[in-house]
This record gives sequence, structure tokens and C-alpha cells, in this order.
Amino acid sequence: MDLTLSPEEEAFRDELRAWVAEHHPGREPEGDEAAFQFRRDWQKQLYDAGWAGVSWPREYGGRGATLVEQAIFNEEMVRARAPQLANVLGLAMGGPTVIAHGTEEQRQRFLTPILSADEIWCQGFSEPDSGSDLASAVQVRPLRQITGEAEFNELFLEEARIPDENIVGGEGNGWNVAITTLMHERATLAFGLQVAAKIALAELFARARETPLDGGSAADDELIRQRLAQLYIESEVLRLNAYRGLTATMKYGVPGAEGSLGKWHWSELNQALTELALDVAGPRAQLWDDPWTYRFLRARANSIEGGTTEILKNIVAERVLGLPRLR
Amino acid sequence: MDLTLSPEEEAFRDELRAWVAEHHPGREPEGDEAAFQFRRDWQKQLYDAGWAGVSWPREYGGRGATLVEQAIFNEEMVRARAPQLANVLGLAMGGPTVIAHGTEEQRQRFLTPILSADEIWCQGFSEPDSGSDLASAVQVRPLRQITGEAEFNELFLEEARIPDENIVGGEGNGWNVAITTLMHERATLAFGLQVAAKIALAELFARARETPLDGGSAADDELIRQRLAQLYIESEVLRLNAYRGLTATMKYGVPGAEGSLGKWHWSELNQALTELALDVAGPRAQLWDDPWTYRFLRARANSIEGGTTEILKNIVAERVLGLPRLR
Amino acid sequence: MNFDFNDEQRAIKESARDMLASRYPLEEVRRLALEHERGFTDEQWRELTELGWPGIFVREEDGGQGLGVVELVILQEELGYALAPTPFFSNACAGLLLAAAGSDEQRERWLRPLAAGEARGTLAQLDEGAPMEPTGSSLTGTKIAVADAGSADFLVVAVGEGRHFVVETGGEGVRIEPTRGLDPTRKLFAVHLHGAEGHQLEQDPDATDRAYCTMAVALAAESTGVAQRALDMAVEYAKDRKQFDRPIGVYQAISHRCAQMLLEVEGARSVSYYAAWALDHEPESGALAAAMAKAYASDAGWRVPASSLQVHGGIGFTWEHDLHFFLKRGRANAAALGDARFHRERVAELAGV
Amino acid sequence: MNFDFNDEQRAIKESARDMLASRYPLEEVRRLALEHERGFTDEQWRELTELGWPGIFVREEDGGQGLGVVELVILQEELGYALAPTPFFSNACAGLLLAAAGSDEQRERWLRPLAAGEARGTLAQLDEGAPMEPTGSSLTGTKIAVADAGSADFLVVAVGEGRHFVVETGGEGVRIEPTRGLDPTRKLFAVHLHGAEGHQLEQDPDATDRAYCTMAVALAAESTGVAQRALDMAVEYAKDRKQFDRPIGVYQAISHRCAQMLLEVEGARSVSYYAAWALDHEPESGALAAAMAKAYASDAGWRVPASSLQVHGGIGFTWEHDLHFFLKRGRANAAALGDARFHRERVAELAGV
Repeated sequence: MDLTLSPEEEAFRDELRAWVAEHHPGREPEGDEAAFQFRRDWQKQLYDAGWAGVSWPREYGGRGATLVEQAIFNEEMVRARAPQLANVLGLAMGGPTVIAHGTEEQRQRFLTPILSADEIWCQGFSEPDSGSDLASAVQVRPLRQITGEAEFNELFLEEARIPDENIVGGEGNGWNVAITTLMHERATLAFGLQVAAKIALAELFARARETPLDGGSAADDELIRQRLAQLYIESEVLRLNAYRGLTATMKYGVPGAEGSLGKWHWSELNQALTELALDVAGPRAQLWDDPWTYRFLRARANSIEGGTTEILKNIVAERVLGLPRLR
Repeated sequence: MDLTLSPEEEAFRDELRAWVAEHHPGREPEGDEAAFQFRRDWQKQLYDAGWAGVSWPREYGGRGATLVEQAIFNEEMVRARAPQLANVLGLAMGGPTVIAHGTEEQRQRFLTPILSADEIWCQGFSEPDSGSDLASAVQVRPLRQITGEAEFNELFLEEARIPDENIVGGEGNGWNVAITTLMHERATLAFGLQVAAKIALAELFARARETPLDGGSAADDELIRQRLAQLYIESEVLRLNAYRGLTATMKYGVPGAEGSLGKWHWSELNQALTELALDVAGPRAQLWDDPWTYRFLRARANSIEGGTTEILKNIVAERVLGLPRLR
Repeated sequence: MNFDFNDEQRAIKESARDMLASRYPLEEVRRLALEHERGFTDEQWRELTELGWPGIFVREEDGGQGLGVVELVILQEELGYALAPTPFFSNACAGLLLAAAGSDEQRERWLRPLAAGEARGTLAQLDEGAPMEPTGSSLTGTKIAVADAGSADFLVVAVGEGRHFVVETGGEGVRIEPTRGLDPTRKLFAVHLHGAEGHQLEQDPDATDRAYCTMAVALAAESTGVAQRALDMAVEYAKDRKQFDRPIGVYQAISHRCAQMLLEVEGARSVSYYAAWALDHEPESGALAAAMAKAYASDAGWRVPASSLQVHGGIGFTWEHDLHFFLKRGRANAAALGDARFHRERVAELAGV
Repeated sequence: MNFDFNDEQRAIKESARDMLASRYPLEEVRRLALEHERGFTDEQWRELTELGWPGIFVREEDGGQGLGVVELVILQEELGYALAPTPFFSNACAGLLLAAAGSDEQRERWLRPLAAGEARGTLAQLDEGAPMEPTGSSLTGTKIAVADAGSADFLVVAVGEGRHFVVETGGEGVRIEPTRGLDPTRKLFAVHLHGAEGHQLEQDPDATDRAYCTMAVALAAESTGVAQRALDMAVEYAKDRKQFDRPIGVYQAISHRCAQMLLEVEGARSVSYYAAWALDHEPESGALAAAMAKAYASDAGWRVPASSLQVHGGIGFTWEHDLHFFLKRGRANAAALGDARFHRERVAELAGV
């Protein structure tokens, strides 16, 4: 058992940290279009420096890094508050799926443009009604969320024809490919999530210290201290479970079901964190002028996006515990 | 809306209260046999004075009281810390079932001995394996619980023959009769439960005041105050829901599904109450010499006995909310 | 012992539900919330006035209907269920304080027109920074999260030691500025006072406390209605939406969640009704009952919509779906007039912990 | 970065599990708990001694194996999983304090025989009433909930200001009386001292604090094992038991409950291992990590068995079923060496809230 970084891992981290410190492009501009272009430029910059897709094979534009280095990369990017990438889903889901299930032609065709953000990928998993018929070509409409923002899109496919050579994993193998896609999403995103949780928690600590309460601050209040401490412990458990999962993945080669556990756990943690933040805000929680109000609303989706908590618990029960499946 | 008692209801309560104050037999003796005889004697005394089965029809030995009076009876008995009756299940389940579904012969045969505790009833609903074959005559063996006590029995039936005239509700009508039995159990026991919860809570308040903590008492501690207050609110909600259910039952004639809600809610409340008591005890929770240790263990059965919480939630979902049933 | 409405109360409840359902379909709620500056139309206010709602709790001598807290709570529950954007509640808060502590002259000047729906008031309670300290009858400072101030004729301004001042919004030194609230169905404003003239109400701690208890219970009842609607939406969705060839309502992750929502909604309802009854008929229990109601409904009021959102999955998180308005109202209500923790501490104190 | 045991650690874990499974089937646990006064046999203790367990964390110079907290935690998790009644842990508590703050002479006198399994100690921490105040080296007062004191050769008695005294149980003025604990698998005693002679350990706050952190982590690991076993029992039961023609494990009320138990067990395990590693290799993180581990495992250690009991239904509530022993151990552990709240407050402090 060794929870410190090896000299190679430390060198990787230090190199990355120095590079990010030098090239960090500052705050994201306002407005959807501008923000998107900003993220695209940032990803291109990473790609040009060899930092996009660090764990992808070198022959497709990656760095061939270890899983630990990939985890370090994710942690460092969050820690530096680096901008998001334009092509998160291509990097986290599409690319790994093509690497795992694609033909050599597909890899040559698709992987590099994912890394360079020349081609942006999206994921289309949810349908308005299960069993619905997919109904002229592709239409995309932004989907506003309860926070007022548009982060997702509605995608309308009407008799869209997909060329045979674009089927990944062969015909009739869709479920298997979809599962891999989701497992990659969960395993790789988890590291970013746990660091994001830690940053949010640090901000909440600061908020509590700055909020006056009964002559002191909210951070002196025993109830709030207990809840902050519990969240701190949960965030550490999330981090440590992710590292244990990573060690197992490196040993056994495939991401396990721990990713499902982590995604579910993170969503509960993040929701609890934003709920506590609004409690700390007290009567001011009625106002919109607080970043935590937005976060509270945004966090409601955490237990839905990328696999609902209900489905994740099913997966844990069936695949980890071996409980029987309802038929 | 009138949550006060009518003059008739007040008179009923005052008469009962005076009677109980005069006839209360004091503390139950040690030992299972002695305790049982004590309870049996107490019930006989109630029966002789006309206080057993207050809401049962007068022709079968009851008092013909209203549901509100039945509720007052249950509350008063708990409030006076009157001994338990020997024949709780006969009074709460067996009797009401015979009244609802029995033939006139059955009513004449069985009801009065239930009230006088001349015949003790038990309920046999749980089997070691579902679908098990019931296997010479009737054997009874006490079943010890995790608290170390024997409150339930195991009942072995081996080729026991039941005379036709003892079938209640007719052959093939078992499920319907069973449901009535359970609904009566829940509706009638609920009033006793909510008062029991209030008494337990008052004892917990006292315990908190007596427990030294940080120079004051545990009752001065903000975390404990918040939890005590929440339990107080829940106990009031339990009481008020029971009264709303009672009003509805009086209006519509049959006990509704609120009984399921109340039983489930009470079990959570009582478990939370005993959990808080052990937290108040701090390191002394390791010791057995505290009545709350016993209560903490005993409370684990609350969410199982008389219908598990899982089954009660199913009932609420299907019968109150009209959600579809899994087939 | 009868825990049910009488015939008159039932009639109020049913006509309120029917009227609100016809006037405030969710498209109208959405339109008022997102496109209307004040959040309600004159026509809508006139209709409520014709029904006598603004004066429902005001004594007949002061031009009201002389009904009780139970009747106010009935309207509030239905307003919450409909999620009707209206200044009804903010106006009622001002009216309750005037009725409790207004002099004869003050009641004549502000309460009578309020009861008649001819003038509206609102309560300005929350300070931006340090508590507002009046100099004689002159008020300076900023109050935030004041509901419907932009369309109110006067404010009841709370300052230290349980004192209240009426300030007319058209007077000198009053500047009112819209602020964005979490809940777009209730319009919030910042009120800046610079030497504004205030008319002090009488200091009657018991009567004022009862007024605040009544507001808390009325808001608890509103949250009960909000939660009930969110539950109804969840149940309907759980019956219709299919996954893996079955309606999702057959899965216990959904059905038990709905059962839990029912437990919370029924609990909030029982304790709100009880508190209303106690304020009307058993004053010695009123303060404790009101604190219980607001504490319980503060939690249930947003947890139930949040739970309903989880039942709905992704669709419930979209702006196009109406559920988010219920979540926002419920959470904003939880923060208004004392949060759950504040009221639990009051319960602890009054229950003798 | 490698969050897994090395080969030696894995070998310790596997041999511990195999040995404990063969020596402590649940009938034997039950027999020791209910029928045996001391809770263990000489033969059982001898076997642990032959394996070198009592001295596992003791330096080789003092006659131990010179291994770390990680190895101690491995044994503790397996002892919890087996629910083995043994004085191993109480003895380790005394040993950790002697190793931390014993003088050369004291270590020679008490730690070396402890490491060799030839003498046993235990920690007497909890005061019956007012804190014990020594007069010179003379101790008077009562300590309660002292594990295995009835079979111990000496006690390490904690008094104010971080001071500790070794008191031999055979000495003058020492009376030891069995008390019934919540958990029958660990025998508790009251220790009455009347002018008993104590040998004071050195006052080294850092070393003593590390000893207490180590005890907390070791107990957290034990609770992790307890919880894991309760989960395994629940999963097995959920696969076998049928209701409505299906194994109950297909119902989400059961399967999601089991998933939640897994989350808590894995969390307790991760944080206990991490804390053990930190105490061995990253001392500056040790205190915070230990507080996290004990806080988390205090909760999981009894909630998981309670949840398993719910999965089992009525049968789980019977005395004949073994589950209750796990619930009782878990809950007693939660109360020992600082409860969850105490350790969360420590986390708040050390994490800089």
C-alpha cells in the first residue's frame, strides 16, 4: 500500500502543473457562443502541447499515460480551475468507445479530431418515451434547464441515415458498446468529480467563515461544523474509493462497477453540499444573487445525468453484489 | 374543525380516568408466568367493570362506544401507564375480524371469552419460508428476541384439523379476512402507539436534562435540542394524522390506509428516538444497565412486526396513491 | 373531536380550487413568472378582491370577512397548489400586523382599504446589513427580499424590539428596486429608505407574535399545497412513463419514494391545519403549533418537489417542465419567516426541552 | 500510487481469515458470548500468541514483530468479520500506550510480556463519575466499561491532562467486577481503585495522541469487518428468501438497501486503510485521517447491521439468529473511544472549518 506518487508520477504532475500555470487562459467569457469558442481554443492548445487524451495511445494523438497519470491530469485541471474542454463527451465516452470497439479505420478517422476539438461529440441516450419510434435528418435544439441555462440539447432524428462504416462494435452489439461507453464515462469522470467536490467544499468552508451568526461566524456553529465535517469525510471517502477503484482497474484491466458507486455517491455529496450552503445562507436563500442558489438547482440533476441513482443502485446490486435481476 | 372533546367524550374520559386511578394494580411482577397472570387479572377486572372492548357491540359484552371514545380509551390507558392486557391480539385483531366476517354462532361463541381473557388469541401470519407446507397437532415454543426476552412464540402445526364451523368469512375468503384483520390492528393500535411515543419522548427529554454535558446538560446542547424538537414534531404529526384518519373513518365507515402510514411513521419515530437516547448516553451506551439500551434493540423490530415498512409502503403506494402493482 | 372542515370551510376550499385551476393554468403561471414585471394583472387582483379574499381574516368592523386562521390557511394551501403568482400573501402579512397592532386610526387608514382590496401592503423584514434603527419616526436603511413591494401602496417595516412602522411607498425617501429571487413566481424587491417617514404601530408583543405565528402557518399551508401538487405530478408521471416495459411506478425505488412524499405532505397538512385551529381556538397552544407547522413544512415544501423531480428524471430538470417552479417556491418558502432550524429551536423551547 | 496490500499484508489477511473462520464459527462465538465468563479460552489465546498477534505492532527491540498500523488494521478487520470474542484489542490498547510512553524499564516490565502473549493489559479510560485524580502514585476511583479487565494482568489507567498509570490487577486496592455490556462478545468490567499503586508513564502528548489515533483506526477497521459480515448475510438471505414467488433481492426496497450498505462498508474500509497508512507513512495526516475513520465507521458499524436486520425481517430479530451479535458489537464500538460526533468535531477542527 502506497498512497504517495512515484517519482515518475510526481514528475508528470509537476510538468503539467507548470504548463497549466503558464498557459491558463483566465476566466471564461460570458455568452454561450463565446464560452464554447473559448473552450475549443483551450482544448486545441492542450492538444498542440500533447496534453489532450493523456491516456490514449500515442498512435492516435494521445500521450500513452498510465491511469494514475490520467487521474492526476483530471485532478490538476480541476485544482487549477482550468477551463472546461469543448469536447468532454468525445474525450470521456466517444473516444474510449472507438478505441475499445472501433475498427482501425474508425480509429484513424475519428480519434484525432476528438482530441483537437475539430469535431465535437455528443451523447444521445435519453428518449422522451421508451420504445418511441425515432422519427428527416438531424435537428438540434438547445434544451434549457431549471437553472435557466442550456447545457444539453434536444436532438431530433428524422429518417437520418447512418453509413454502415460508422457502426461501432458491429451490428447488434449496441448494448455492449453502450455499457462500455457508460463505464468509461463513470470511471474517467470520477476523478474530476471528487476534486470538484473538494473545491466546492473549500468554498463552502470559506462561505461559512464569512457568514456572521450569533456574534461569531457560521463556521463556529456546532450544527454547521458537524455537517461540514461529515461532508469533508464523505469527500475523502469518494477520493479514496476512486483510488482503490483505480488500483483495481490497473490490476484487472477493466473499469469495475466502483464507478457506479462513485457517481452515485458524488451526486449525493454534491446535493448535500449545496443544501447546506443554502442553509448557511439562511433567509438570503430566497435571493438569486448567490452562486450557491444556482449550484443548488444544478445539483438536482446530479442524481439523473449520466445514469440515474436508481439505475446505478440496480447496477451495484446486480453486478457487484450479485443480487438477482427483476424479470 | 374541532379538536376539542365533546361534553360526552369528556365525561367518558373523566369516568375512565377516575376508574383507572382507583383500580390500577401497580407494577407488573417479574417473570413471564407471573406477568401473564397479572395481565389476565387486569383484563378480567376491566371486563367486569365494562371497560374491555369499549367499541364492541353491547350484545357481545362490549360498551358500544364511538371510535373517538375507543381512541380516548387507548390514550388514557397508556397515559396512566396501565398494565398491558393479556389478550391484545384477540381484542385488536381476532375480535374485530369475527365481528366483521363471523357468523352469528361464531360471535356468540368467541367474542365474550376474548373480552374476559378466558380465551387468549394469537395471530399466526409469518412462516419460516413462504410457500412452506404447514406440517401432528399444535405445538407452541417461545421465540427469544435479540433483547433476550420471549414476547412471540413459534407455533408448529402438524396435521392439525380445524372444524368447519371455525372458518371465519367462509372458505376461499382468507385474503380478504386477513386484510381486514391487519387494517383493524393498525387502525386501533395506532392511538396507543402515538401516546406511547409521547411518553417515551417525555422520558427522553428528562434523560437529556439529567445528562451532564459540557458544564450544562444534554438538553442545552443545540444539536440534541434540534433532534428532540424534530422528534416532538414527528410525534405530533403522528397524533394529528391519527385524528384525521379517525375523522375520516367515522365519516366513511371503514378504516382507511392511513393506518399503514401511521404504523410506518411510528416505527421510524420510535427507532429515531431510541437512537438519539443512545447518542445522549455517549460512551455509556456500551453498557446494558440502561433501559434505553433495551429499547434501542426492541425498536429494531418496530419496522418488521405488524407489517414490515416495505409492505406498508407498497400498500400506501397501491391503495392510497393508486400506483400500479408489480406482477 | 372532528378533524375536518365544516360545510362553509369546505365550500371555500372547493370554490378556491376551481377558480384557481381555471385562472392559473400552468401556462399562465409561467407567463406571469417569466414575462410579467409585477407577476399579476389588475384583473386577477380584482377577481380575488371580489371574492373578499384580501380581508378574509380581517374583522368585520374593519371591513373584512371576520373569518379565522383556518380559512386563511385553506386559501393559502390552494394558492400553493395552483402556484398562483399573486400578492395575496404579502398583503396578508401587512394586514395581519395592522390588525394586531394598528391603532383605530391606523386600521381605518390602511387596514380597511387593504381588506377591500383597494390598497396593498407588504412586510419589509429582512435587513441588508445591520438592523435598521429608527430616529424618531424617520427610517433609514435597506430591507431586502420584500415581496411585491414594487406594486404595494405601503410597507410594514419591522425594526428591533418588535417595533413596526408603516411607510407609504409613494412617500419621500423611499426607493424600490426589483431583485431576482430564487422563486420567479413571487416578485422580490429591495427597499431603500433614506429618512422615510414611518407611522409606528402599537407595541403589543402578544398580538404581534400571534400575527407572525399566523404568517408562518399560512406559509406552511402554502408549502403544503406546493408539495401536494408536486406529489400529484410524480404519481401521474409514475403511472404513465414506461421503462423496461413496465410503468415506472411499479418499481419500489419510485413507489416507495412517492409513499414517502405522501407521508410528508399529509404530515405538513395535519400540522398546518392543527396550528390554524389552535390559533383560532386554543391560543395557549398556538405558538408551539405554528413553530411545528413552519418547521415541518419548510422541509417538506422543497424536499417533496425535489423528490418529484427525481421521479421525473431528465424531463423534470428541463425549463419547459413546470416542476421547477414548485421546487423554487418550496425552497424560497423554507427560507422565509424563519427556517426549519429556527422553528425547531422554538419548538424545543416551547415544548420544554 | 497503489491502494492495495503488498504480498506480505495479503498473506496476513488471508491466513487470519482462514484461521478465524475455522476457530470461530458462529456457534463458538455464541458459546463464548453467552456461556463463557471471560469470553475466550486459554487455548484460543495461545493460538493467537503463537501467530505473534499480540506483538504485531510492537518494535522488535521490545519483543514484537515490528509491523505497522496497516497490519494491525488487517487483523482487526478480520476479527470484526469473524466477530471473534478475544481480548486482542483491549490488550493492544494497553500495548500501544506502553509502546508510546513507557520508559525502557516499563516497556521491559509490561510491554515485552504483552508482546509475547504472556501477560495481558487493558485500557481503563471511562470514569464512573468525576474524573479520577491521583495523589502521587496512588489512585482512587471507579473506571467503567473496561474491556477484559477480569482476565487482565495490568491496567493502563487514563487520568486528566493526558497522564497514564499502569496498575497491576493483583495489587492492593484493586477490585474488578463484571458488568453486563450491550455487546456480549466483549466482556466489560468496572474497576474500583482504592489507593491502588500506579506507575506513571511518560507524558509525551504526540506519542500518546498517536496511540489513541491508532486505537480509533483499529476499532474502525473492526467495525468495517462487522459491517461487511452483516452485508454478506443480507445478500445471501436476499438471494435465497422468496416472497410473492421471487427472491426478495429482486425488489429495490431490498436491493437498493444492500447497495447502500455496500457504499457504507466500502467507505469505511477505504478510510480505515487510508488512516492506517497515514499513521505509518504520513504522520502529519494521521490525526485527521483517524478521526475521519472512526466517525465514518462508528455510523456504518451499526447502521449496516441494523439495515441487514431489516432485510432479514422477523427471523433477524430472533435470539437464535446470529445477526444481533453484529448489531450489538457495531453499536458498542460506535460508543467506544469517542463517538461519531466527537470525531466529526475533531475533523472540523483539523480540516480547518
